[in-house]
Amino acid sequence: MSEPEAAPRQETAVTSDAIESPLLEVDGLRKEFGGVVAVDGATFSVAEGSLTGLIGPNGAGKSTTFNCITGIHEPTGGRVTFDGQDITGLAPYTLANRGLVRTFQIARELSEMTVLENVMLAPGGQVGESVLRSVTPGLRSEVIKAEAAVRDRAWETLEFFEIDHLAHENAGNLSGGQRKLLEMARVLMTDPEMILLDEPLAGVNPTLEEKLLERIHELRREQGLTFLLVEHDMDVIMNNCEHIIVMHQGSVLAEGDAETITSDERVLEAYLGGDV
Amino acid sequence: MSQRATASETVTLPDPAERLLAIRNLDAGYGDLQVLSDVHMDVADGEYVVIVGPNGAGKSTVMKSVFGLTTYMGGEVIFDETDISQRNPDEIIYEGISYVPQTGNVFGSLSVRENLEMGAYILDEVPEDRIEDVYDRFPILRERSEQSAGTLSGGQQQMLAMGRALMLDPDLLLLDEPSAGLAPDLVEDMFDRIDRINDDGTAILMVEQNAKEALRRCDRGYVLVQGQNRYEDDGTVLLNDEQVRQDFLGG
Amino acid sequence: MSTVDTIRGRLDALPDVGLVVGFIGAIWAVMLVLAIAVGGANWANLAAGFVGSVTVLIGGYAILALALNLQWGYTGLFNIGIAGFMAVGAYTTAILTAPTDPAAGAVPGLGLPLWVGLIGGMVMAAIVGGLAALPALRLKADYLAIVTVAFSEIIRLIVNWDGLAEVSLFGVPVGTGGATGISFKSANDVASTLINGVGQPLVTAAEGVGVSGPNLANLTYGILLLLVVAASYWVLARITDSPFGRVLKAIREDETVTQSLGKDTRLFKIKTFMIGCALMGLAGVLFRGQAGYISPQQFRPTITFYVFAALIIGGSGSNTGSIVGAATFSGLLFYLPARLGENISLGGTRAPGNIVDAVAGFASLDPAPLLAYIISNVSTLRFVLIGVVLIYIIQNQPDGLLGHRNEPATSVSLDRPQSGSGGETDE
Amino acid sequence: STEQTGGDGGDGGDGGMTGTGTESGGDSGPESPDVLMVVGYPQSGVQLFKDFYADYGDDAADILVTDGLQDGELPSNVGNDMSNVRGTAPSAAGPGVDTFTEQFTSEFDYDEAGVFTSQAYDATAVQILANLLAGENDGQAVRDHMRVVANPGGDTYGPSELPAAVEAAAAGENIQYEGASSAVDFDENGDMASAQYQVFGFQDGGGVDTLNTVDFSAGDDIPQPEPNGSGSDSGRTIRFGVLMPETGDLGPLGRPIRDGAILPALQLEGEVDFEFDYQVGDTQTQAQAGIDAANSLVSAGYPSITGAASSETSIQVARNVLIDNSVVGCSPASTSPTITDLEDNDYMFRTPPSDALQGQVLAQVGVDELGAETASTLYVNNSYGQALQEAFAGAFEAEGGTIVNQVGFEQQQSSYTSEINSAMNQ
Amino acid sequence: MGIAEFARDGRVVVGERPGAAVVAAVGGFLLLDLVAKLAGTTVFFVGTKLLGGSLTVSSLLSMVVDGLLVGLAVGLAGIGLSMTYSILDFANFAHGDTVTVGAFLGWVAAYITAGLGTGAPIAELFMLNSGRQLSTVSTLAPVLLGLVVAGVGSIGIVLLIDRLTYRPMRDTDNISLLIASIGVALALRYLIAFVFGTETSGVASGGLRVTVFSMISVTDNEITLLVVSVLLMLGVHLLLQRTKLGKAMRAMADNEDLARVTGIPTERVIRLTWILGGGLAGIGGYLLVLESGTISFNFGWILLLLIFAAVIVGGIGSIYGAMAGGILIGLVDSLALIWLPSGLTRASAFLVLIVVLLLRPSGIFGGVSTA
Ligand SMILES: Nc1ncnc2c1ncn2[C@@H]1O[C@H](COP(=O)(O)OP(=O)(O)OP(=O)(O)O)[C@@H](O)[C@H]1O
Ligand SMILES: Nc1ncnc2c1ncn2[C@@H]1O[C@H](COP(=O)(O)OP(=O)(O)OP(=O)(O)O)[C@@H](O)[C@H]1O
Ligand SMILES: CC(C)C[C@H](N)C(=O)O
Ligand SMILES: [Mg+2]
Ligand SMILES: [Mg+2]
Repeated sequence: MSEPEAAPRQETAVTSDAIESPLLEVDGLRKEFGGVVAVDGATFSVAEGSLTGLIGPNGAGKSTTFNCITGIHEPTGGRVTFDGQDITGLAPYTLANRGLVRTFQIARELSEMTVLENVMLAPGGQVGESVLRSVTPGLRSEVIKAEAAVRDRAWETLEFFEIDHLAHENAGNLSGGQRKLLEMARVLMTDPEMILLDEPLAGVNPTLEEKLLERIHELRREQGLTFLLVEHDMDVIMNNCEHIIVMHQGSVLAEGDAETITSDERVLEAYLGGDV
Repeated sequence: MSQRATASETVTLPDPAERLLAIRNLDAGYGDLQVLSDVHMDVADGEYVVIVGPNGAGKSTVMKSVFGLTTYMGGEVIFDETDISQRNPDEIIYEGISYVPQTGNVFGSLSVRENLEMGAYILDEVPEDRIEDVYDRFPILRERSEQSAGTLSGGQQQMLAMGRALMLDPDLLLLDEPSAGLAPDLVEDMFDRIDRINDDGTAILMVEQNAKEALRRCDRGYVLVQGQNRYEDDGTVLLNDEQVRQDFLGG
Repeated sequence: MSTVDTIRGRLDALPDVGLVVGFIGAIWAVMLVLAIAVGGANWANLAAGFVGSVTVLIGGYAILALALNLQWGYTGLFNIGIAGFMAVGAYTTAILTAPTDPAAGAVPGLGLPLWVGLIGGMVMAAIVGGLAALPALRLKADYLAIVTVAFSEIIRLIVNWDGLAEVSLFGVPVGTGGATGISFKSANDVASTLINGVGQPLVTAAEGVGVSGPNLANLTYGILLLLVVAASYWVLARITDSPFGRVLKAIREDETVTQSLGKDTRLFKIKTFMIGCALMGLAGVLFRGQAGYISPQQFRPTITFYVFAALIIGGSGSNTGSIVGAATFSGLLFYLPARLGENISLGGTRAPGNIVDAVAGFASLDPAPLLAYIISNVSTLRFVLIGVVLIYIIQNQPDGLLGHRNEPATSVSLDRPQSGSGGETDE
Repeated sequence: STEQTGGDGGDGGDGGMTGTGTESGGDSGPESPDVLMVVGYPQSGVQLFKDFYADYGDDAADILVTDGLQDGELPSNVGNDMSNVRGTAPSAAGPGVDTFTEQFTSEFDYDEAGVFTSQAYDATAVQILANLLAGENDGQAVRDHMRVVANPGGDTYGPSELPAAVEAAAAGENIQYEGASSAVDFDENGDMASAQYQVFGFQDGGGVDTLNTVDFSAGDDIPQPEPNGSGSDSGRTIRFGVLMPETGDLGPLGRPIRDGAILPALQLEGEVDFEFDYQVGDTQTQAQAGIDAANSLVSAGYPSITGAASSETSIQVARNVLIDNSVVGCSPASTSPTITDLEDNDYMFRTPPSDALQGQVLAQVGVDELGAETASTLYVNNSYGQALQEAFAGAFEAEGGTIVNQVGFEQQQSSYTSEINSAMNQ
Repeated sequence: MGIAEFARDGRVVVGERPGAAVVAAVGGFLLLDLVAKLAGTTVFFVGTKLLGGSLTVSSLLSMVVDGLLVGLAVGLAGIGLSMTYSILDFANFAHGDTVTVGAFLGWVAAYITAGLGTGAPIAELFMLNSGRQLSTVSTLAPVLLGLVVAGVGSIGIVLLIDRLTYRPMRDTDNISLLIASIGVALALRYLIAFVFGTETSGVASGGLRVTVFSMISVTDNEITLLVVSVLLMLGVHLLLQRTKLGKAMRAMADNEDLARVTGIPTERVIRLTWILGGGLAGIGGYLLVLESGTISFNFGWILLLLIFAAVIVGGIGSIYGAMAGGILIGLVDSLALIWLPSGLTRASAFLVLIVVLLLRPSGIFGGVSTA
C-alpha cells in the first residue's frame, strides 16, 4: 500500500529498446473463452515511468489482456508480475491497493454520487472505512481529520483536471469527455504507481484529447507514474509513446519505439494497413 | 434559411425538391432535460452529410431524434415529405431509414447471424442473399456467425452493427461514430465502405470524431455545439476553415 | 478546522430530527382526534391505547426500515429476507431468555437475563446474515432478492418444524416450540417494571384521567422503542456519513469500479449485511416479540414487503426518510384504517356476509349494505390501499415522500477549502 | 411399537416409514392402520380430506375426527359424503339448550346451532351477570364474581330467564346460572365440572347427525365464593369483548360461535335497564393476530372477553395479554388440557370440557364401534392437536390398540398428500 | 494479503466444479438411500442408521405422479414469469396473484354455468361455496368454459395492469418495476380477498379414478391437467418456433432501444408477452385448483416462490427451462418426503433454488436457446 503523501519517485530514464527496470511483466499470458483463444501466450513488459502503447487489430486481445492483468478475468495460463511480485489472478481491489489501477474503455462514473464524492471515494485505506472508527465517539475525530485532508486533496485534483466547477454535480450529468476526465481524476486519487488506460481517447473531441495527453505527460514528469495505453489513433501512439507493443491474434507481434514499429513488415501487414 | 453563422458565404444547400431529410427548428431532449434547441439539418437524396462537434454537443441526440428515441419538444423532422417527428421507431424503419447507434448497437445474447436476421425483421422472409452480402463485406462475421454478439471484440461488434443496418437496403443510413474503436486499417476500410454504400445511392448522415477524415470524404458537414447549429458548409470548406480547425479539429 | 466541521455536522442533523419528531407528533395528534371522536367518556384511555400501539408500530418499522436502508438504500443489496433475519434474532433471544422451568406446555429455554438475550439475538442475526451474504453476494440484485426470500422461508420452516420444537442441547432442554411458538422474558416487562417502579406517580396521574395501567405500559414501551430508533439512527447516520458510507454508495452504483479503486467490496457488503441483519434481529424481538411470545406465523415474507413499502414511501437512501416512511406506513396506512373500520358503524345495518349480498342491496338503491360491507372489510382493503400507494409513489415520486435527498456520505463539509489554509498544513 | 414422529414422513433419523425390523421389504409394503384419527380445523380439513379421498378413496380406512372438524359443510366442500367418518365433540346438554337453539336460529340465519355456540352464549351470559354483580367494568371484580353467578348457590336462572337473572345480579344477589351447554359450574381451575360428549356423523344433505352421547359427571367439589360486589344501578353500561376466529382456518366454526357470544347482549338489549357495549376482535386463527386483537380490546377497556376459540390462541392470549392486564377471558371452545394448568391468576375460564376426556371417548368409539386394532393420528400442529392426539393415543393403547404413526401437519397448506401418506404408512 | 487469498480461494471453491461435485455426492447418497429403501434394507454404521428403511414402489410412483402434476402446472405458470422476467427485465412479484385471479375468474365462470338451472342461489355460486364439486367427466362443458375464461380473464387483467402500472414506467430500472409489482401483488390479492373472502373453498374433486399399471391411480381432473398443460406447452413451442416472435422477444430482452430501431414493434411484443404469460398463468392456476380441489385468495402468492424456483432453475428467459424447472421443482417438493420430514419438504425445494442460483446462475437449462 502506498503512503498518502508518497515522495515523488525519481525520474527514470527510459530508453526505447532496453527495459531496465520493468514495473509490469506479462509472461505467457493465456485466456480462453470456451473454444476462442482470446490471448495466446502474450509476453511483454512495461518499464517504470514509461508511457507504453498497446496496439493491435480489433479482436487482438488487448482488452482481454487488460482484464486479465487487472483481475477482472482469471487468466487460463501465464504469469503477471508487478513491482517484482506475482499478481496473477489477484482481485482488482488488491491490485489497486498495490498501486495498479485501470480506467474503463467506456467511462464508468458513479452517476448518483457527486463528482467530489466520486473522487473522494478513491484514496485507499481511509481510516473512516472502518465502521468502528466512524461510529465510536472518541475515534471519530480521527476520521473527521482524515476526511478533511481527503477533501482538500480531492479539490486540488479536480482543479488539476479543470472540472472543479462541477464538484457538486451528480456525475451522471457530465458529458462524455468530462466523464473521461473524472475517471482519470478518480484513478489518480488512489495514489497509483501504474495506470492502465483502455482507449481513453476514443470518442473524445480532438481538443480535449490534447489536453488529456498533456495531463498524462505532466503526471509522468511530476509523479513518475507509469502508463500502459490502448489506443487505435496512431498519431497519438506514435507521437507520445516511447515504447509500443503490437498484439496480433492474442500474442505479441512486435515491440519497440515508433520507428521500429512503423518499419516492421509484419505490423504493417497485420495492422497499419499499408500507409500511416 | 436561418443559419446562425456560416463558415463561408457559399452555402450549397440541396434543392428543396431533392431533400430527403429535413430537420426544422428541432427541440428535443431526455425527459425534462432539453438538449437540442432549434436545430436545422438537411440531407438530399444520395447525399453524404457529416456532423461533428465536441463531446456532449448533442450529435447523437440528433440521430436519436430522427429515429424517435428522444423526448420531442418541438419542430419538425420531415423525411420523404412526411413528418416523422412524433412517430415510433418501429414505424420509422418502414420509411427507409436505418440507424447504427453509437453504443449498444448489437443484440449481445443473440448470435451474429440472428443479429443480421433481426436487421431484416420487418421483411416477411429472411433475405439469405443479403446476409451473404454482409458476410462478403465483413468475412469475420461469417466465421463467427454462431458466436453470440456480446463476446465479439469492440471492432467486430461495430462491423456487425453496420451489417445489420444494411440488411434493409435503406434510403438513408444514420451512422453514429462508425469508426470509433476500429483499428486504423479498418478505419480506412470502414470509410471506404461507407463511400461505396453512398455511391450505391444510399444517403448518409454520420457523426464522427474522426472529423478530418470524415469531412474530407463527405459532401457537406455540420458543426454542432451545445445543442445548436454552429457552422455548416461543404466538408472541405469546413476542413480548411481556420476557426473550425482551431476549435474543433485540434489544430 | 475539524471542530468547526464537527459542529456543522451536528447542526446539519437538527432539521431532520425536527422533521421526524414533528411527523410522529402529527400522527399522534391524528390518533388523539380519533380517540376523542369515538371514545366518549373513555377517550383518554382510548387515546393512550391508540397512541401506544401506533408508537410501537412506528418504532418497530422504523428500526427495520433503517436497517434495510443501510443494505438497500445505501449499498443496493436487495434483501427481501428481512422476516428470516428477524426470526433468527427473535428466536435466539427467546431461547436464551425463556425460563428453564416454563409453564405447562411451553418449551424451556436457558433462563438468561434479557440483555444477554438481546445481545445474543443481534449477534446471531449478524452471523446468520453474514453467512447468508457470503455466497449470495455474488448475485445480481433480483437474484439476491429471490435467494434471500427463499432463505427466510427456509428459516421459518425450520423453526416451524416440530423436530426442533423441543430438543436437548448438551443435555439442556431447549427448543423453538415449533408451530406453537415460544414464550420468553419480554422486553415489555422492562416497561412494566419501569412504570411500576419509578413511574408510579405517573401511573396514578394517568389513572386519574382514566388511562389504564396496561395502556400506559404499552405507551411506555412504544417510547422506549423510539429511543432504540433514535440510537439506531445515530449509529447509522455516523456509519453512512463517513468514508464507509461512501464506499457503500459506490457499490450501489457500480461494484466493478469500486473494486478497481481498491475497495474490497465483498468485505463491505458482508459488514453491511451483518450490521443490517443485527438490527433486523433486534427488531424481531423488540417488535414482534413485544408480548414475550413469538411464533413462526409472525415471520412470513409479507412483513418484509411491508418494510419495503415503508422505506420506499419515505425515500430510500435517506435515514430520515426511513423513519418518516415507517411512520407513514404503519401509522396512516396500516393502523389508522383498521381503527377507523372498527369504530365507524352504520346505524343498524349489519354487514352482509358476502359481496353479492352487499351489491344486491346497492342494486335496489340501498347503498347501506355495501358500505357496511366495505367498513367491515377495511382491514382487508387497507392492503389494497398500501399496494396502490406503493405503485403511485414508485411511479410519481420514486425518491419517496422526502424527495431526492442527496446526502453526501462524509463526515465533513464538502465546500472548497479556503485557498491558503489548504489540507497539506492540516497534517 | 409407537413412534412419535410428528410430521415425520420419511426416516428423518427415526421416522415412521422406516418401520422396525421389517428387513424383508418388497412391494407388499407396510399395512395401513384400521383407523385414521384426524384432529384439525375446517379450512385445512377441506384440503386434507380432498387429498385423502383423491389418493385413498372411500374405503381405505375408517376416520375419526374431533370437534374442530364438526362443520356440516365439510362433506359438500370435500366432494364426498364422508360416510366413513365418525366424530366426537362436546355437546350442548344444558337445561337451556332448547331455548338457546330457538333464539340462535331465529336471530341469525343458521339452520342449526353449531358446535360451541351454546358454550359461547353461556360464556358471555356469565360474564354479563358477574359484571352486574360486581358493579364495575373491572377485570378483577368480574373475575371474582364469575363463580358466584355460575356455581350452585342462590336462585337458578337459565337462558330463557336471562333478563330476570340480570335484575337479580344487579340487585347483588347470589344466583346460579344454568346454561345452554351445561350447568356451567367452574372448578378451581376455571374448567367445567361436568361434561357431555356427542358422537356424530356427517349427514347427507349437509349438517351433522348426533349418533349417541357420553357423559362424564362432576367429581370434584364446586367452589362457591360469597358475593362481595355492590350490584349495579340501572342504566350502567356493561362492557365485554369477543375474540373469535372470524377468518382463517377456524373461520367456518368461528363465525357462528361469535354470534353465539353476542346473542345474550342482543337478547337483553331493550329488555333490561342496562346498556351493552361489546366489540369483536378477529384472531384469524393465529395466536399472534389473536394477541394483537386482544390487546386492542384491552386498550379499549373491556374488562372481560369471550374467547378465544383455538386453544393455541387462548393460551397465548391468556399468557401475554389477559393475565398481565387483569382481564378475564372465558373461552367457549378451547379444549386443550393445557388450559387447566395455566398459571393464570384465575383470569382464564372456559365453558367446554378438557380434551383429557375427549381422547378417551374417541378411543372408545374407535375400539368399540369401529373395531379398530391399529390407528394413526394426523393432527394440527398446535396445543389443541398435539394434546388431543396424545390423549387419544394413550387411551387407544390402554384399550389394547396399536398406534402406527403420529403425524403433525401445519394449517392451511396447499397439499397434505405427504402427511397423509406418512400417516397411512405408505 | 489474507483477504486477497481468501477471495481467490473463494473464487475457486465456489467455482463450478467443486460445487457440482458436492451436489453430485449428495445426490448419489440420496439415490443409494432410495434404492436401499425400496429394497427394504437398512444399513447401520457404528450403531447409527446410515441409510435405508422401507418404501414401496407404488408409493414412490404416487409421489412421482403428484410431483409431476403440480410441476406441470407450476411450469405452465412459470412460462409467463420467465417471459416477463427476460423481456421486461424485472421479477414480477405479482405473478402469483395473477395465477390466483385467473383461477378465481375461471372457477366462478365454471360454477355459474354448472349451477345454471339447478336453482342454486347466484350468491353461493359466485362465492364458490355452493358445495358442488366439479369434475371433468361429470361437468365437462363448465370445466372447459372455466378454462377458457381463466385464460381470457387473466389476460384482460394483466393487460389492464400493464396499462396502468408498468407502461408509464417503461424507462425505469428493473428494481422500480419489481417494487411496483409488489404493490400490484398486494392490491390484487386483497381485492380478491375483499370480493371472495379469505376462506378456502372446495370446488373440484375427481369424478373418475383410473388405475394405470395397477399401481398409479389418477383422477379425471388430474388427466385433464396433464393433457391441457402438455398441449399448451406444445402450442407455445410452436408459436415461438414458427413465428419471429420468439427471436423478437429475445432481442427485446437484450436491448430494447436497438430492438425498436430495428423495427420490432416493442409495445406489441410486450403486449403479446403479457397475453401469453398472463393467459398461461391464469390457466395454470385454474388447473392447479382442478387438481388440488380447493381455492383460496392467497394460493398463488404462496405458490410464487415455487414458480420462481422453477423459472430460475430452468434458466430465466428459457421457455423450455421453465417447463422443465417446474417439473423438477414439483418432483423435489414431492419426493423430498422420502428423505425429509414433511414439515421440511418445501424447504428442500427452496434449497434447490438457492443451490442452483449459486452454482449456475444462468439456470440448469440457461444458455440453451429458446425457440
Ligand atoms: N467473453 C468472451 N467469450 C468469448 N469470446 C470472447 C469473450 N471476450 C472476448 N472474446 C473474443 O476474444 C477476442 C479478443 O477480444 P478483445 O476484446 O480482447 O479484443 P481487443 O483487442 O480489445 O479488440 P478491440 O480493439 O476491438 O476492442 C475476440 O475475438 C473476442 O471475440
Ligand atoms: N439518455 C440520456 N438521458 C439524459 N441525458 C442524456 C442522455 N443521453 C445523452 N444525454 C445528455 O445529452 C447531452 C448530449 O448528449 P449526446 O450523446 O447527444 O452528445 P454527443 O454530441 O453525441 O457526444 P459524444 O461525442 O460524447 O458522443 C449530454 O449532456 C448528455 O449528458
Ligand atoms: C373451535 C374449536 C374447534 C377449537 C378447538 N377445540 C381448540 O381447542 O383449539
Ligand atoms: Mg477492446
Ligand atoms: Mg455521441
